[in-house]
Amino acid sequence: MPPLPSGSVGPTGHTEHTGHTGQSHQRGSGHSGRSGGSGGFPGRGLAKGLAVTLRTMTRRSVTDQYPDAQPELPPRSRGVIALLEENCTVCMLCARECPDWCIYIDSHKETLPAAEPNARARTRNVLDRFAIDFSLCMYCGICIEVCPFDALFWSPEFEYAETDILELTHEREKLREWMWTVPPPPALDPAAEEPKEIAAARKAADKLAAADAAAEAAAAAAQESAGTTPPPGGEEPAP
Amino acid sequence: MTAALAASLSSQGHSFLSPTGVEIVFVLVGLAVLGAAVLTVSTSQLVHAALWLVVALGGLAIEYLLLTAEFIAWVQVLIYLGSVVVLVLFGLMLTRAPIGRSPDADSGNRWVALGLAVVAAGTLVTLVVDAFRCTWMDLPASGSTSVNGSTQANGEVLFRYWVLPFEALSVLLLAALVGAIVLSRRHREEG
Amino acid sequence: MHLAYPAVLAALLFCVGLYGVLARRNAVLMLMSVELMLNAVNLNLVAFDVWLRDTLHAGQALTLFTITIAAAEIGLGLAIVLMVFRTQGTADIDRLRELSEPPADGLPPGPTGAEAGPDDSDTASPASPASPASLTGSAQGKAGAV
Amino acid sequence: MTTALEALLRCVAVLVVFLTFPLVIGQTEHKVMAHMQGRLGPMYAGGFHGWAQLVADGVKFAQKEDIVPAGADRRIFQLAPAVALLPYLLVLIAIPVGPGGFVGQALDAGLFFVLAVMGIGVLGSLMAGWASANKFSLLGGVRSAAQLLAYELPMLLAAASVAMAAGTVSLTGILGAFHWWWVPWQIVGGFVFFTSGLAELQRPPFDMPVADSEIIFGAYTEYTGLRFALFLLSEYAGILVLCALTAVLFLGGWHGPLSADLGWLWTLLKTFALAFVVIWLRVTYPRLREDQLMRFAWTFLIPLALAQLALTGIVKVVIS
Repeated sequence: MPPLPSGSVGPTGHTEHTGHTGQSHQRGSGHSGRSGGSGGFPGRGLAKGLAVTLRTMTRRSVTDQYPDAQPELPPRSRGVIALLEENCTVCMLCARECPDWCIYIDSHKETLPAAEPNARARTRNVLDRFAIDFSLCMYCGICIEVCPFDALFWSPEFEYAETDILELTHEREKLREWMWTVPPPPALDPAAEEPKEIAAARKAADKLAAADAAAEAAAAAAQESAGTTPPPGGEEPAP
Repeated sequence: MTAALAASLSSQGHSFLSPTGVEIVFVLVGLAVLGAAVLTVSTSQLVHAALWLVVALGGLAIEYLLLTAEFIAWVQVLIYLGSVVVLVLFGLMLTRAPIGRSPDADSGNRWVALGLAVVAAGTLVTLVVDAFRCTWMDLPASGSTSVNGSTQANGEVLFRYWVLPFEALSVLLLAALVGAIVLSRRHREEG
Repeated sequence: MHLAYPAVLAALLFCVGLYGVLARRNAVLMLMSVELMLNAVNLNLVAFDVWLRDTLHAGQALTLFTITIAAAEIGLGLAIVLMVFRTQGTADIDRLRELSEPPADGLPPGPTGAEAGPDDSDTASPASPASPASLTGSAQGKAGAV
Repeated sequence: MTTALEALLRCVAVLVVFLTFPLVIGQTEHKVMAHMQGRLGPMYAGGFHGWAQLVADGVKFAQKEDIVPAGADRRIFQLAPAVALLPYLLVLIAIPVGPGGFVGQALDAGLFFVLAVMGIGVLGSLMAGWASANKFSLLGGVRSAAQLLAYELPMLLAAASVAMAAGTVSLTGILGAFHWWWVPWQIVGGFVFFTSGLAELQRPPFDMPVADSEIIFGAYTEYTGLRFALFLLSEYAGILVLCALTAVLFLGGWHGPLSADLGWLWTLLKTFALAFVVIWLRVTYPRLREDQLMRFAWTFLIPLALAQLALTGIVKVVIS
């Protein structure tokens, strides 16, 4: 929303109006038009109102001619929900959390042959159908919040009107296509603290480095003290 | 009868049988006025009666124009069509005039009234025709500013010779205004 | 123009108005008929003024006065009619009989009194659902007091 | 023959003005109102800034079904738009545009004629309100009748003040007697005339008879299609007539620099400036309440008009 000066003037003019009619109502005098305003000459409030409208007329209007000019959407617009299929593990959290049950997921299990001769064969869920009924969806965004694997995203795309309400149930191909319209996450505020993931990774790396340094120092010390075997704790435990 | 009348009048300069253009228009508008008036008093749909009254009064304004009384004609339009009929319609709506016929618009003595009206009409028309059948009035050429019905002529006469009645009239209007206000006020306090 | 035309038109119009005043029962319609009669008079005044070429324009001045008075009359008349309608629930002239004289033989008029005329009682009682019973009671009281 | 031809020509000219100028005012209202509210208004119809929007609206209205409600009084319901519209056409005939007979028909009692005929227009909304068989329509009709009766008086008094100053009720005569200092002299009368004219046209902020928040659209609630369009047209024709009359009576009509050649331009300019003011007032002010509306007429405008009349009389006596 561009800053609109008239928007800040309008409410004052308006409140003056209502206060003004209230005043005339109290006094029971019908010249609501003339006497009024807060002090000054009679009809000052009326003149002010005229000035406001006239000033607004001389300013550029704020209307976007939409089909001709695309609107400039704010970065976190909730247009439509896009699906990054590759990340989906069919955990069904989104479908379960959805307040109006508008997400339909079908899947089947697939058995992967064992990677190693001794291991067991692994099973894995394969997505058959992922559909969102946008005639039911209320754009609360809970599914996006709960998705543990970052498979759902807000896309700013909003021009997906259909002529039949049944066609508003969009299948995964369409949802995958919308993925291309998802903007990259906005840059962080310079003063913001680090994202949790990066902070965790950094902490892990620091620990690793510290452990490495400690191990190295220990190894050096051991070598110096003529011990040939490294200490058993030299293997770095995963954080 | 008509032939005898025409024969008796043919000696005069102006015959009923060769009417002037103004006369023809006058008679046609007069017929319209009369028809509208009859509908006004005979229709059983109340609002239609008021609207027929509009036609009748508007036709009369045209008659005044034909008689070169221009000022009167516009006053007629202003007062009658603009105010009186609006008031009447207002009154009809406030007294809940229904759409469609209201069967009790006419009272039981309508046949007596009809007879009386016909007798009166017969008498009056006979009398008037008998008295004025040879009378010819010259209408001044309209368009000139000094015709007798112009605003200027009326204004001069009104404020030069008829000032006292005029003032009396203003007092009467004031009385009517006060009366109407009192009538409607007292009711509001009661109810 | 022959004077007969406006004169005859005025006479006929007056009689139409006369019929309306006598035959109508709704007060507003009666007022309208009175307007017709007044207009007939106006037409006569204007026509005779034009005929006589009156230097004082008495006819036209009087027409103006008549129109003004007609406006005042309709204003007052409607105020009265509206007030009557609000208090009595009807604008029907035939039903507004509260101030009528008691019947000639001196008996107090009751609901059974056929002296007031057969058609009054049968028009008044069924056709006035809006007028409450207290109204007729007060009417009787007034008539009795008279 | 030539006079008949000329009369015909004048009538056609008046008709053309009657059919086009209200559209111009309507389009101006679309645009001015939009910009005063920070919008753009119609932009597509006709290509350039939506200039043909009202033409498109007309086509739309013509396509709509003409509905008469079942319980309505058919004949009167259908007649009402014409009754509302025709008076303004008649009034336009008498309004002088430029010097030297630049008028449809110069009338001796022009001012009288104009005010008288304008008063008939309300019959249209009364008929519409009653015949629609709809309580909102009936309320709207009754309201517009009350409003007209209340505002007719100050309007006539203000007009009488000008007639008194000029010593004539002919519109061309009034313009002939005009001097520039009449504008400050009659300014109060002009204000009263314009304001009560607005109220008679039921324009905001005096639009209680069509207050959509209370009675939907007043007397016009049941109308559709072309008949509704006629009511709208009569409103805009009314604006045109009111503005032209105010310009002629109180702002000197064709008077201005180069008035001998460009008098008509001055009249049009003043008329459209006033039409702009009409739109401006509509955008700016909220609707008055019904009782405020009546009180405004009776306790403010009428005394003001009477004071103007007295002032006019005094000045007239002093300068003569």
